[in-house]
Amino acid sequence: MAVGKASQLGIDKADVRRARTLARQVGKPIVDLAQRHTTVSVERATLRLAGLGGADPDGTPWVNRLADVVRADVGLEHGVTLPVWDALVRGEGDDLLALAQKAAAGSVTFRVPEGRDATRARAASRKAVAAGIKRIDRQRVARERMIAKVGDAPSKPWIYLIVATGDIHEDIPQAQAAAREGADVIAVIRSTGQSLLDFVPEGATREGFAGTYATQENFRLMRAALDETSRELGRYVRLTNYASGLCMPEIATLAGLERLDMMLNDSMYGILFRDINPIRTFVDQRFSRQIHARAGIIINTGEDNYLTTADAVEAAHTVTTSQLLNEYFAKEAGLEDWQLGLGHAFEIDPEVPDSFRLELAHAMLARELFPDAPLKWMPPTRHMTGDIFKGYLLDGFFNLVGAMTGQGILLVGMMTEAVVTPWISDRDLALQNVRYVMNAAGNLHEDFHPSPDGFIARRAREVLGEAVDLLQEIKDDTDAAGDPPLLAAIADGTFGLMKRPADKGKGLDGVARKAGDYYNPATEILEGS
Amino acid sequence: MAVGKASQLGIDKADVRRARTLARQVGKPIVDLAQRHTTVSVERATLRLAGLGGADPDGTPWVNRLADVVRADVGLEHGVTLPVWDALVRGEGDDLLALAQKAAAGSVTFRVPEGRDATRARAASRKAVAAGIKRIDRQRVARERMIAKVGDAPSKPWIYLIVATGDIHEDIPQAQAAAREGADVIAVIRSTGQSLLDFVPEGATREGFAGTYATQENFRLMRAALDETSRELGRYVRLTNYASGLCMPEIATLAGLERLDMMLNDSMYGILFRDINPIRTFVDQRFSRQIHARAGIIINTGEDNYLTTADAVEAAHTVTTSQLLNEYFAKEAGLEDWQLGLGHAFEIDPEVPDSFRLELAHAMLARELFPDAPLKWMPPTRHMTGDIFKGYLLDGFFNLVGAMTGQGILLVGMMTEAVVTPWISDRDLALQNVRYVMNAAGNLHEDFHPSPDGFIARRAREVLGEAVDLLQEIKDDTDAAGDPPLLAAIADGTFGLMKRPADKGKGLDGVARKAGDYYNPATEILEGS
Amino acid sequence: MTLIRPYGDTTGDGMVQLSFTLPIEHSKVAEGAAVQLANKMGMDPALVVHAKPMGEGFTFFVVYGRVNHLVDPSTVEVVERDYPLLTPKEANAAIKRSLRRRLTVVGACIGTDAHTVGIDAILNIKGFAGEKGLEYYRELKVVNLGAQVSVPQLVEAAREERADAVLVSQVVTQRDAHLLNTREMSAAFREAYPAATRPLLVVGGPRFDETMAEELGVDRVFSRGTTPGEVASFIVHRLTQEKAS
Amino acid sequence: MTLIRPYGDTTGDGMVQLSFTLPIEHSKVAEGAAVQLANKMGMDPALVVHAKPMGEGFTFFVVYGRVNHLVDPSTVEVVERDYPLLTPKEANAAIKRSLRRRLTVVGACIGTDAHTVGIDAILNIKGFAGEKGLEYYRELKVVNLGAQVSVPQLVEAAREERADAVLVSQVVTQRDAHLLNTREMSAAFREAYPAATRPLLVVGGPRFDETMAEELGVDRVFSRGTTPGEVASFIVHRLTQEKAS
Ligand code: B12
Ligand code: B12
Ligand SMILES: Cc1ncc(COP(=O)(O)O)c(C=O)c1O
Ligand SMILES: Cc1ncc(COP(=O)(O)O)c(C=O)c1O
Repeated sequence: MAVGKASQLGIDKADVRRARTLARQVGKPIVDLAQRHTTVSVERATLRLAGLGGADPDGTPWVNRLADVVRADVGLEHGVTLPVWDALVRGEGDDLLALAQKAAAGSVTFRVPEGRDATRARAASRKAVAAGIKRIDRQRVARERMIAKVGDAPSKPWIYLIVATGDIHEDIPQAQAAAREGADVIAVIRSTGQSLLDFVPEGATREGFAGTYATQENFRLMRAALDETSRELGRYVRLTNYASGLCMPEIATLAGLERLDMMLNDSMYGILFRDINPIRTFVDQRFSRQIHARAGIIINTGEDNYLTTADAVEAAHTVTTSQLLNEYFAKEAGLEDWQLGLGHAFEIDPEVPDSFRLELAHAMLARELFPDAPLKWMPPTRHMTGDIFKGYLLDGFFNLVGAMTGQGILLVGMMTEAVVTPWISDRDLALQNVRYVMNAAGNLHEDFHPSPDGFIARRAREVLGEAVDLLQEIKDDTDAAGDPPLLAAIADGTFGLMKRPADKGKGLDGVARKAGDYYNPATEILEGS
Repeated sequence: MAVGKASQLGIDKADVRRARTLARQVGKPIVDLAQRHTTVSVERATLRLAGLGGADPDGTPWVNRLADVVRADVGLEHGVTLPVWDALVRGEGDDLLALAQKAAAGSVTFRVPEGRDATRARAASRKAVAAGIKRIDRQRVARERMIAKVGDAPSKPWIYLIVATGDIHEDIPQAQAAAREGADVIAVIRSTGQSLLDFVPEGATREGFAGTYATQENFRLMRAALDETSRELGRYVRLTNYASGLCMPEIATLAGLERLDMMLNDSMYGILFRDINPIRTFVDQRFSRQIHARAGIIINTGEDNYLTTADAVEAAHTVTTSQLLNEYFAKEAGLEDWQLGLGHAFEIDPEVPDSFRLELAHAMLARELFPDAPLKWMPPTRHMTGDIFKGYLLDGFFNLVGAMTGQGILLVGMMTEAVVTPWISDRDLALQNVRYVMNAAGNLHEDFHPSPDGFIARRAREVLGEAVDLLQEIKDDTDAAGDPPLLAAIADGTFGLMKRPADKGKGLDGVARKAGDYYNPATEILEGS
Repeated sequence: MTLIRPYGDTTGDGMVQLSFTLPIEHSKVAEGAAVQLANKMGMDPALVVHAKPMGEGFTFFVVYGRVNHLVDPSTVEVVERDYPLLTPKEANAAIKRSLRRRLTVVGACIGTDAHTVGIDAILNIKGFAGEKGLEYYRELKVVNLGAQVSVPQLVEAAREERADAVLVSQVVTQRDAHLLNTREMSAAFREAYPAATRPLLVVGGPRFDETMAEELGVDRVFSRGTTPGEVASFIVHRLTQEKAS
Repeated sequence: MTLIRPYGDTTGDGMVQLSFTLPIEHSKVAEGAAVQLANKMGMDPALVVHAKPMGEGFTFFVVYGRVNHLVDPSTVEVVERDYPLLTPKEANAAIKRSLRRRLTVVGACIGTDAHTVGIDAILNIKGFAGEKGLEYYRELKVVNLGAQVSVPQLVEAAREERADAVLVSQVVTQRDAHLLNTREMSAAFREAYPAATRPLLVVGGPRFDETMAEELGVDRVFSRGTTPGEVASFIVHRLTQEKAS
């Protein structure tokens, strides 16, 4: 399955090259667009890197308070860095926190510094932000050291389990229990609604709905608990959360600072599933991925979500298309192959004849297209019902596809998928399912060689063909709905059947076109310039 | 998979020929032994063929009453036919029933007729028995007609489900429900203990333990109910019971008369698992198989049982050995390939690494060795626990092996295997499991080609090699424990770890070495002489 | 109707299967505690057929046994359909006949819930289970506000559109989110409208109890497996009857 | 010890899973009947998450919900091991010391039960769960009568062998076969022996309730997962203590 190996599916290398070329052609104009804009969250992330944390007594983070005042005074287009460090240099506050408090009290006015003032502000800000990035670097080293010391997950795929109680203090023992039972990766699911909050809540939280708030303190508590468990178990247990929604860049930053190991981070999920403005998303995306690249965090993309609304057979090629785009955007932002947990899912209606073979075809295609990416393999959700026995079986066959196609990250399916967020016993039963399949049939791929003109190989080539056609169509989509063409395609409902015009959606007012003097030390450092 | 096709497992044809030659060499002396003996049950079966049914007021069947008196008067070695029809010809009774009643009352004395008396008795008995065999022939035709008319099971494997309430009147609706939900074959499990009864109970019964008594009336009631359901569903639903235990020949006869379609019938099960005398078993076996051959009944052999006491990996070759012997004995008795539901099972400890691939290897070996036999594929039982979820998953993987290796008869596993005899919902859930696997992955065998020097093929060849060695060893087993060699081997504990000497075991006193004038019209007709 | 009992494999055997976790380390006492719970639930005998230690201080149990409760189906209260099922044609005709204008329906997922598939199944032309959604009905004007709509936004939209009926979906139920949101919503409508002009309030989602309408302050609750035709028929029936009465 | 409740994903949530079949055609009333049963079992709210028509006139249900019962582990009665666990060496030594002869054990599956694997696991050298069976004990004479032994045969064999202990296995439990057979067996021994000389009666099998010894008229009941060492230790303890006292 390594690069260069002959295709098991009879796929023509030229087709793969063509697909990647098209993805680049579609993606590049979006990157240019992202480079021309900034967002409130990118700016706040920069302040966080410089060390500004905490919240006012109402719970509004100081980064929001400060950025809002700066924006009110001078607009967003210059970035907040120059005005903020200009004020600091001017002695308006001893440090960022003091300045933020003063700003919130209305007792500072910001300006956009010019000439030597600007140079000074730039230098001061770069130093402050560099310190934050250094903390991220140190966390990356700490992760590597800890893995070297306590050991890594013993085998692939990594077993990925979610906790979702809404209460960080219930989440922690459940996560530790899951790790002891065999989880290699723990994901703390987020409360509903957090993605649309334009701030990151503060502190340890106990009242999420169907998930727990992503906060710096929750990150810290859970990572500390898992460090303890990692040492106990002699293997490093990874922690995952969501760099997604309106605060994607900030959450990515907090993840880097608190040594999270993987983050859900998709180039279009927010647009399609949260109706977040496309430009806002692409700008936030790029910044957050640059952080992830630096932090050594593995991203998990969200193609699986398409198949919860679109049909998994009909829309199989949209998954492939999105994977190619996610790959392009990720690499452009500096991520390496091993960091690309590209998503796909086992979501075909089990009533469809040959559904299992279709799943195999799709999973093998992803494996061949991205031989060095870990791939994130998502369990059935849509066709899970209250019949927990049938669900348990379906999860077993999902696990089997995972084993047969060398998926890197296996999201463990729960028999109660259609009922409740997972109970402690659901996770235990689900792990037992995975363990049985891996132990009993983990090596089945050695015996499994679909013939190049058989059902499976034909299906895989068909999906790739459709993906190439779709990319071509997107590239050629130059109608009024949007520019660059990908924006037009998104506006047309190409992905997940959602129509998302570029001038609509949440968070649009947090986007600004950069002015000529825009400055952001984080971007500068992350882009290595 | 047809004969002559190249082996997927790299098996040498010469090895297969050698295995069959050894099976014949081991089996032939046993057939000779069987031909030299008769048993009480063979004789009673003959009386049943001649039309004697019913029981005395204590529930003892008239065939038992009559045969016992005959035996007391003249011994068993001449068979009951000559004394009985001699008495009838002498006018001791108007018909068999009257004679039996008189005999029971002690008012007839039997003798062994000679000369013309013997000739007359022979002729009369042959006529009476031929009528019974004709009824069996008519039932076979009736089955064929009904299948032609209402249709057959739509696809292979046939889905085989058990009912086991102990009460024929609960069994019937459950069997009909199971058929409606998709069962192609219904097996009515027998009450514990029936195998050791030296008579066949009479009438409709409601009080079995963990199964329902096999009686002629129960057979009739269930077959009638399934005929009705077959017509309703537009496919012939087959009925199975057990021709096993001390009354094997009689039950086979009743099965033929009442149009049962398949019968559990193993050449050594009674010896090993019920401690029935080996000679008794081999004699009863041969007669019952001659009946099954005539009746167009498919037999199901019991190799799966070995694996409930012996380890399924270590003892895999004993299954193959037994299959080869069962095949030899079956063909000698006149059964054709399509009637050989040779047994094997998914009983490897799920904790064993690569257990699924080992199961595949074993199942493929059976498939290649017996390409034209339907094969009976038994679900996991031994490693099923009270964890019904794990059990449901294991059953799913069992079904997958069934699908991938073209098994003809699939015994559906129940998640409650370790708990209770199946509930109505267990069957429904189990069928749903089968249906999912068949629909989703039924064609997976097209993509599955273990390499000839891979794990699976090597394992299959290893098992065959061990089976050949074992047959050779049995053939050479000429110690004092028994003669022919197979009896010595059985006495040594070769199968299922049970030691069963030829001069021990239940039912030995019902065996007699045939005298020179032994006569049995049934054997004569069935052997076509 | 007669009294019934659960059925394992014999009429009247009363057999059921139960599983749960207890926050207690596995031991004989833990198994006894599992039996105690089953006994309290009316299972007797109760057989612990599986006990699995999980994590630290938890044990998972599977229990089989006989329950002694009788079930009386004749006392079951269900929300039976008390309106005729109409085809789209009939529904359109009824609206035309009775209202002489199109009927306006506003739909949304409220709160932080973003599961739109359910409400879309009811509203979108595509529909559900082979039935076309409400958009397909010529005489219905459908305004689907989508996901994560706040209650004030919803009230606002209902006013603007002069909604005759408001359809709300709630799928997330952890910590009773669906009940809280529904109550908040119905209270807001009661506040914002005089009783006579308040739009019909309909709520739906897979985990609702259909008998709870009154308690939640809405006119109807729909649960698992609802089809668009049922919803259209209900709305038409209620709104055209009202007019008629 | 404190009171506990079932645990789904939060301390005290009381969540359990239940499944059963009702002999009733699927309908809303049937689902209501399922809820009624769950309510009677103490589940409230009880959510029918799955209802599947089966055959004719049957429906299978899966129900999730919260039970309001509290479990008090401190009141659980279990048969705790009230004898020391001995190694084979210690057991042999104790017998030698106290009886000065080998101790004879007769084992069997009685009635029509033919499941010998359980009793063999206790008796055969091979043993179970890594422990050697009773045959391995030098000071134990083991007579294993095998399957389907009738009660009179067993009593007869016990007499002939002058058995100190009789070990009986029962695996089939449909219609309480195991209880009936055990009672018949213990009655027969009581009949055949004066109380003082009656051998120790031990019964075992996966579905026995260990607290039922007295009710069944035996000296001890062993259930699921018993190991040979436990059985040997119990026998040695009882028989050598008796001698000592
Ligand atoms: C698809 C899906 C998603 C998609 C949703 C896409 C979309 N645009 O809707 C995505 C991937 C985005 C998603 C995300 C999440 N999901 Co989700 N998701 C599901 C899933 C797999 C299927 C739901 C579905 O589409 N059902 C099909 C529709 C047709 O059925 P329905 O909703 O029941 O609707 C029918 C009836 O209920 C009724 N009806 C419904 N609404 C209305 C309204 C009216 C007015 C009427 C009359 C009738 C009606 O009619 C419909 C047709 O019959 C379920 C699991 C499952 N298999 O059920 C989980 C599930 C609902 N999700 C869940 C969760 C927790 C989430 C997240 C919150 C997880 C997280 N923390 O990140 C996120 C965030 C979402 C959010 N903010 O709300 C949980 C909810 C647990 C609970 N009971 O509280 C579930 C049960 C999974 C689980 N076990 O954890 N999810
Ligand atoms: C193996 C097996 C068989 C083998 C038995 C081979 C043999 N020589 O024993 C064969 C294939 C012959 C068989 C046949 C049948 N079986 Co069976 N069989 C099983 C199976 C798969 C495993 C049982 C086993 O070996 N367990 C392993 C041993 C080690 O565990 P154990 O018995 O619990 O013993 C332990 C403890 O209980 C205890 N213990 C047990 N006995 C004793 C005694 C003493 C003194 C002590 C101290 C301790 C002790 O110590 C042991 C070690 O820890 C079970 C299903 C399952 N997975 O449990 C069904 C099962 C037991 N069989 C069952 C049935 C119904 C039958 C049949 C009656 C079916 C039929 N009508 O044809 C037949 C007939 C048998 C008969 N007449 O009794 C049912 C019983 C249902 C019920 N609860 O009533 C079961 C549960 C399957 C099912 N769900 O239908 N079976
Ligand atoms: C990429 C991505 N982001 C975020 C989420 C979670 O949703 P929300 O944005 O509501 O937190 C998902 C869904 O699992 C996802 O795949
Ligand atoms: C060949 C055969 N006969 C009989 C039986 C049933 O056992 P019993 O003899 O106790 O009826 C089995 C077990 O399933 C079997 O495989």
